Amino acid sequence: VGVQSQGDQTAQSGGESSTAGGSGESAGTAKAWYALPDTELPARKSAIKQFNQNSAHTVEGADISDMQKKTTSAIPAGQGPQTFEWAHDLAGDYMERGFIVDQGDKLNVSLDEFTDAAAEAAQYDGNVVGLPHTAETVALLYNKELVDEAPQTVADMKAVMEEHHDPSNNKYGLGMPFADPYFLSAWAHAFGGYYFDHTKEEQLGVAKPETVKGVQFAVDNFVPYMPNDPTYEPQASAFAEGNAAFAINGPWYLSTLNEKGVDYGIAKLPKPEGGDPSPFTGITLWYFSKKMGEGGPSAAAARAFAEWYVTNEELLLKNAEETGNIPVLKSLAESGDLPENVQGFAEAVQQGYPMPAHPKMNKVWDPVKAALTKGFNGKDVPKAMETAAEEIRGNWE
Amino acid sequence: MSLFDGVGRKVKEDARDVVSAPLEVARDAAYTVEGVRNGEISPAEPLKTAGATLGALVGVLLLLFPIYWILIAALSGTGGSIYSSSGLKLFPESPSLVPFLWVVGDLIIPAYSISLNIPSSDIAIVFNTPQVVFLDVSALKPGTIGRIAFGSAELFPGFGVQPIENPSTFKKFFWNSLTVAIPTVIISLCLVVPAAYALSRREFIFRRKILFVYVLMTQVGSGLGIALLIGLYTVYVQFGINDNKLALAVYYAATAVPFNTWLLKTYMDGIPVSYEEAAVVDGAPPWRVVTEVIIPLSAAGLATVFIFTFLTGWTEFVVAQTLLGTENYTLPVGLFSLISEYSIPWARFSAFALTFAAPIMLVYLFAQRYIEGGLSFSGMEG
Amino acid sequence: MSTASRVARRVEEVPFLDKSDVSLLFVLPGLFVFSAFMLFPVLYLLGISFTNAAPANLFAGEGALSVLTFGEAAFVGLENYARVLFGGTFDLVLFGETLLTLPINGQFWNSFGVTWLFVATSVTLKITLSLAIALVVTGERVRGKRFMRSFIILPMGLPAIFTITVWRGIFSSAEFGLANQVLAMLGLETVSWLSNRWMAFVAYNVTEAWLAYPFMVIITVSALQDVPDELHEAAMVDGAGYVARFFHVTLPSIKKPVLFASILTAAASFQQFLIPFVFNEGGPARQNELIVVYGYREALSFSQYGRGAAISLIAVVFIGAFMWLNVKRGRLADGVNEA
Amino acid sequence: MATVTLDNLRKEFDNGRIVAVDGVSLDVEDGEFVTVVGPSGCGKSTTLRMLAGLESPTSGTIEIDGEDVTDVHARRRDVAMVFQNYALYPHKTVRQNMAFGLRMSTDLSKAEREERVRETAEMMDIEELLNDRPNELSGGQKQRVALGRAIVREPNVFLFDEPLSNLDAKLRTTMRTEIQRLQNELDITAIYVTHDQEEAMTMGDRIAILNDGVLQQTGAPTEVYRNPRNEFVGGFVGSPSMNFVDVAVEGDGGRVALTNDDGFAYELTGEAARAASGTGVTEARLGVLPENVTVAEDEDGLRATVEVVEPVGSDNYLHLDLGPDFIARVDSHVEPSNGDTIRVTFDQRDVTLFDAESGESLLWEEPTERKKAAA
Amino acid sequence: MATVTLDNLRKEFDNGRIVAVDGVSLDVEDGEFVTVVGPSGCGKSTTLRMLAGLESPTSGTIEIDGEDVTDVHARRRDVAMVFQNYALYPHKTVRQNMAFGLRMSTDLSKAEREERVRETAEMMDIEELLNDRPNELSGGQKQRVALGRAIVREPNVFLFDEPLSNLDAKLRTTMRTEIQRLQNELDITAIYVTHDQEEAMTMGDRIAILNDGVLQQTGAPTEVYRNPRNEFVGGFVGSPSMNFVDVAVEGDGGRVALTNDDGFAYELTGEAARAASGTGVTEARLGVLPENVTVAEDEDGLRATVEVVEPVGSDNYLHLDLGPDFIARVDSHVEPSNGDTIRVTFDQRDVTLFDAESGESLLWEEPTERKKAAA
Ligand SMILES: Nc1ncnc2c1ncn2[C@@H]1O[C@H](COP(=O)(O)OP(=O)(O)OP(=O)(O)O)[C@@H](O)[C@H]1O
Ligand SMILES: Nc1ncnc2c1ncn2[C@@H]1O[C@H](COP(=O)(O)OP(=O)(O)OP(=O)(O)O)[C@@H](O)[C@H]1O
Ligand SMILES: [Mg+2]
Ligand SMILES: [Mg+2]
Repeated sequence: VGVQSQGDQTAQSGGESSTAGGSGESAGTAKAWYALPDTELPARKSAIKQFNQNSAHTVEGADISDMQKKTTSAIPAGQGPQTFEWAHDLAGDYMERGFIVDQGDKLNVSLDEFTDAAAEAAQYDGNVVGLPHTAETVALLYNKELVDEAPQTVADMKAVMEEHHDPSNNKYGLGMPFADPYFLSAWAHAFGGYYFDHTKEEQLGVAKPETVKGVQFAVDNFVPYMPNDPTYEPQASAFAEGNAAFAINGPWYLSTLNEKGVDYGIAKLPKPEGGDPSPFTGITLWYFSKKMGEGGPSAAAARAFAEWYVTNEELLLKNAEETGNIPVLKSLAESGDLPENVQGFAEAVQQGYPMPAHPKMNKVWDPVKAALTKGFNGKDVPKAMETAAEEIRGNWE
Repeated sequence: MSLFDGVGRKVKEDARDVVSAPLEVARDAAYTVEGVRNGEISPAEPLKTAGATLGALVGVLLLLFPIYWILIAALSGTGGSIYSSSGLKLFPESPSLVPFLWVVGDLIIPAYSISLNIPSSDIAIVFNTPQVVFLDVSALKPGTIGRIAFGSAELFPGFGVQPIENPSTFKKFFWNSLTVAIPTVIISLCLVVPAAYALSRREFIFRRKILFVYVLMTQVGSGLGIALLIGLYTVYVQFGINDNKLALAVYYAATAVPFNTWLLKTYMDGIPVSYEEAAVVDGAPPWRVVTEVIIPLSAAGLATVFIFTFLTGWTEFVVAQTLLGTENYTLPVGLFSLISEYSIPWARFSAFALTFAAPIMLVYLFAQRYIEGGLSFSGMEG
Repeated sequence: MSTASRVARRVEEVPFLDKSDVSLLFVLPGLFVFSAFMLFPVLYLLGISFTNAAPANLFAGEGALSVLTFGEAAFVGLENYARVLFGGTFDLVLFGETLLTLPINGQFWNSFGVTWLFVATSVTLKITLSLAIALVVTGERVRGKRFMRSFIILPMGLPAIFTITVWRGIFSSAEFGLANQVLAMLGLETVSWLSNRWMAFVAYNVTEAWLAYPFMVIITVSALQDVPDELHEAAMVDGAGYVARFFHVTLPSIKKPVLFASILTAAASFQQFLIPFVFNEGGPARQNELIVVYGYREALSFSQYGRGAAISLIAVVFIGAFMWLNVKRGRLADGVNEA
Repeated sequence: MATVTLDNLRKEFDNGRIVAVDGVSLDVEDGEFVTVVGPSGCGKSTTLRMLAGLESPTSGTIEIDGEDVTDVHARRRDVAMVFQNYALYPHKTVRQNMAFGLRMSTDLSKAEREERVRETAEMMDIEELLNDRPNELSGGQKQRVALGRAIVREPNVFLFDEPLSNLDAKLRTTMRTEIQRLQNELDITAIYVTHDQEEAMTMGDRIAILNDGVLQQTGAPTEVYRNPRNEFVGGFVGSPSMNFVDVAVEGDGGRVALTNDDGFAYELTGEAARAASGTGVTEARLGVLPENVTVAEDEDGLRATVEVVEPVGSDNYLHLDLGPDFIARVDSHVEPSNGDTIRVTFDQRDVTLFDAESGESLLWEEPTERKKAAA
Repeated sequence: MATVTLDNLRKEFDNGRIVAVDGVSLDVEDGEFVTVVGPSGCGKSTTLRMLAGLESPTSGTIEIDGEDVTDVHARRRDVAMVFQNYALYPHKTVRQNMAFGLRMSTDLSKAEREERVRETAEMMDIEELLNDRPNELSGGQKQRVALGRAIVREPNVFLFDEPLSNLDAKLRTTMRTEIQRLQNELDITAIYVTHDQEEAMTMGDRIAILNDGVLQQTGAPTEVYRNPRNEFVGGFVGSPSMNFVDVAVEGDGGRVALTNDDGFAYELTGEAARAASGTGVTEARLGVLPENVTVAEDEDGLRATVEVVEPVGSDNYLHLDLGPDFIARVDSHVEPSNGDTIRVTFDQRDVTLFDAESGESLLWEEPTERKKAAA
């Protein structure tokens, strides 16, 4: 007795036929991990399908719910994927822990094909640890129904916020996840400050006057116009429901906005007086995980996939349109015919400052976050930043 | 088997009760009204009852408000959020079933071809079963669900629905959860029942010590889950059994052993010894005593253990997330994979969670009297 | 059937099966599996706590045997414990002035203190809440009790992490956070819930109570149903009103099961992880870091498995002692047979 | 002490699907001890509980000492109740159990309460138990404490719901005497529910028989026993109870023949015959008490075969084949063997006739003393 | 059917701290119905459970049908037991309950089992209940099913542990007759434990009285009643039981005066006097059965004050002040008022004398019939 699902038949036969026409290499199977919102999942799945159909190799994609935790536990245990997708800032830490490996000498793609920032982000300590495909950063979003034109300076923006801010009627000036150092980085950097820079003599910049000034500036100019909760969700909700004039947020936010039906515009961040906003940018990489170090067909498969993915203009462009991700492939990034959505973010990227990938950065985030929370709640900013700096130094020991 | 017989009968009775509950209420009301009209029942009585019921209802509603809050988000047609920056709204705006439909996805039994090969001949008989479509979410039309209209009077426009192209993988997670929870239940029952019986009825060396350790570990053990995660993970990985649903089930069953053994033991303490003795005198060998008498009589206790162990497998998140790979995600992990770094799709997230919790409530509605009876503390008096 | 029963009968004839200590065999499988999954990891954790284990060295080495050697982690003796208990300083601050600086690990002892405080407050809240709910849904005059009871246990069917995420939303400090909206409707000031230490603590308690009440209510309800009606009636005839009956009949009768549930739930509170972690990671500024969160953070965020293990074990020792005391005093391990 | 009046009391359960008590009216005089008896489920407990205020009647009124208490809450009625399973508070000592009612319903100071409890405990001979908890007591001791708890409050009315049914036979007899002694001593108004008609017969000044929620008969125990109003009462009261034989009634005013197909034949004459024939009933049931059946020495009387001889100490019960469970209670020296044929007879004054259909007695008249009392 | 022999059976609990049964020896003949009676905790149940194999004796042997079964497991002994609470399996129907024993202990086919169950059910008149579950049955029906379950297996020996104690008085009488009928019909060997001496008296061919784990006396019920071997038996058997009066024994062989300080005086003569004085006991207790106390019409006899007159249907109990609980059972037409002084007397043949210290009867001799039987 045999039972067979009729629908499956075609899929199976289709899958097998593709193995026939491959290159000289033996065909391998690689696991690729990613963590995507489910709006972006279908596109990813079809991309993988496309790859599998056109290549001798097979890639098995998996959407992971908590990437950092999963990779931290799975990779050292030999259970991890060949490649996984994440922002470049993990590179230092993971490299030191031996979670990712250098594949520079085996690549068929030159890093020159990418924007400088992206090429730099793909390397750590001279090792090529992954291939970059998109950049992301935060930009200014404005509600077109409330705001006619994107403000150029913070002072302009403040005037508009003043006009719209009215919490008792559920109206706000701005929605920005204040307590997140990433979102606040533009302002912390605006007057020459920095959180951490391992190239500088004083690596920790958290308590430096320039940084404190930037944070203080944000506290003074933005906090009064924001909902009272500095975390992501409520801040995002205010703008997404049309209740805030501005938002400072990244491309991942666009799907929410589209779903809610807000009419928004994207622009680069406004200038503060005497400074320049400079947000952290993140470059998303297909990392080369420890497993690839073992070589063999599966590593080849992963490499082939990453190479295919990051150089596939059609795919990247489609991605850009659908999700607002900024391509880092030079041919696209510099072509100028990016979709309007992406344009705003692309400009913001120009303002940006790549996140440090040094492992020490790991221990910076949480204390700064605590300090920002304090600042948001009206505590003394310099003192909070000083405390954070102390804690970071303590943790570094 | 008479145990299942009995449970089946009770469930049937309960179902009847549940269905006839409104009738009974109506009857009750009619009787009361009649009584009041005849002056036999003082009008204060029904008022007191109504007041008490209303009060209780308000209390319950307040308590469950967070759930309602989630439900509103889940019924939202615009992605929903539990952060409503537009102020408190008690009803969903532009209500939509899309999130739920998205969760449930297609309910289609695919067509199968069943072939019967007749031995030592080339003839095969092939049956083609028809495809059965209960719900095809990719073919929904607006205004088809929940619309209420009387003639030309449009009372409710219906839930907004659009065709859904990429429904969730709820069914896969559901299946995974089932295949974790059911082995959990089976394994733990296998471990718990004999132990509970022995602890309740037999006298043996270390008996009190074991009982003591079990009560002690009831909570220490379960809470250690997180603290032990590292150790557990290492061990599992070294033996290569992480990402294995059965291994996970064994772990859950192990954590469930102390509490449930103790619980069932307490319940069995309340079963009169004379039933067993009657069976022994009737000539039943010990294993028949257990299968024919003890187990059926412990039905309520078993139901309680069943529910508790099932819930362990059904709702546990942390360990499952650490150990399982994507293919084997259980419902809670699947639920959490909906969240990405920055955004939570509240409508779908909530609809998913509610769909996931609903069966538990239903099961509890029917198993209630077992569970309440099963938590017998007759052994705890004094 | 006949073969099976013949075999079974044969087994019955084995003489030693009649020996009473053989019943231990029934208990052993459960005990073994439980130990394998609980005691072995505990021992493993104990081992790790004496090393400088970190992800980098713990997983080094090949084969199952390296499990037992903790990879390439080095033995560091009691250093982890010393650091956990006495590393750093602790300022005793009263009325804004530092009275005393103790040579102990302030972070750990703060976390330790907050944890016990949380146990005390949350257990009190849970008992009161559950008792109230249980009384309501068993109330004589209340109709539809069964349905109410089955709705009320809903929180038990949702994974805790989901529920907690939702409650984090409820306790948003934003003006439109649900809790704040309720306050506003009542004409009260809004509160910065999670960024204020004690408000966050209140939020933990409320959430913990909401998570735990179904279990407590189930136990309390079944205990309430075991209270003989005659006792109430006797008290009524004796002239006792509702309140007197509650204190003289109801409460003493359900004391034991409720006590039992409370002990269990106290242990659960002690080990609460998700609420502080999801809400604000034990914040603000690690002020409300319950002990398990503390251990977790040391272990995972700072990649100090050894120290994390030491913290976990210290926590386990305390909760174990707490349970031991209660179980002994409440005589929970006693059954009818010993009565 | 007080009088108690139940007027047309009715209680429905399950929205009228079950009628537990149906139009019961009863007057209890001051200091009277009334036993209520009836088969299981006849509504005894329900009646008592309505009296205590634990159930509220569907209709009808309850008066205690002339005051309508139908809508008064249990805890304001000043009645005491002794429960079947004693319902002692398990977590309180005997002293606390006894003092609880005083604490709740009186304003006595602690010392006064102590004093009262001590006095009562002395009376009940449970002084040494005052510091024990109920689970340390034996059945009889529990019973005493339960009684003491009721007595100490000096209530208007005592209610007992099968207080002795959990005790063993020996203890039951002892406690029965004890309750009677107390009742004599304290002269309390008491209503005592039992399903044991022996208890009902020996304890009550008056006995009330319930069946299916309906009051069948009230009266002094011996009177009810000798002169049952209907077949149910006849069959229920006494141990062994009345013997019944189905008979056909034939004859005119002067002489009525009672016969059946099994060869039973008896003749009524005079007053009784007139009464019996006057009703026009043709199918009847003859009732005669076991002790009124005597073994005839001569050839007169009915032939009967002895099925079993059951010795009960001073007497022998002869199970005869005259009808189902037909018993003659004879002196213990009358010892026929099983299977012997004997002749039995009974006096016409001792015969009761019941309508075979309605079960009502055909010969019953209201006893004169009761008539007066009821008026 | 079978004989049962208990030889010097002893059972200790708690490592010898409790001696529940102490050297009990008893022979039960084939087809005999022996009732075992005694106060609570005297070891009745323990004895029965040892017989059933549910407890193993500390020492002594048990034989069934001449075969030593002391170490045989309960399920191989082929005895049936009826439990106090019936122990009907609540999850099985009546049919399944009855068939269970057959399934377990015989190799009968399903059809044969069905047949046996049906036959037995017919005999017990519970055919219509076969598909019901125990909780749908009334007390009497449960009792019948429990009996049926025992009977259907046709075991060698029937054991009953207070099977009627959960029933009400009326039903108890009915079921008592039923068990007797079955015993007569099936001629089974049965051991019947009860604490109700009335049951023990009426049901048993022989009665065995236990106290504190020690067998006090066995014998035919009336004989034990009339001729108790010691004070315990006299006080335990019969309802009401023997009256006791503490007396001083004075006198020589021919004439013995029994007196006490309360003015009691009685004289023994002849054989009894000789026996009494022969033992040299000076402090004794006089025992006389209530029915042997008669009210003297003349001025002879003892003066006694009537405390309470208790009517019990055919008789009246007169509670007299001659001793604690001194009762005379008299005809119901003898109706003195409370407080009357009457004169009572009793025959010297009806008097028993017990040693005040040991409680042993001074006048007892082994009845000749039993002597033979025991040999
Ligand atoms: N709370 C109740 N709900 C429904 N029916 C009830 C309730 N209480 C009593 N009944 C019914 O009312 C009838 C009388 O019950 P009641 O308890 O008064 O009987 P009883 O004479 O005391 O019997 P018993 O001798 O068994 O105690 C019974 O049919 C019983 O089933
Ligand atoms: N399993 C046991 N462990 C310890 N003591 C026991 C046990 N079973 C019985 N006993 C003790 O043995 C004695 C005799 O008990 P048994 O049950 O035989 O009395 P009984 O005559 O049946 O009394 P009852 O009439 O109350 O049923 C009692 O003192 C009892 O406490
Ligand atoms: Mg009753
Ligand atoms: Mg017994």
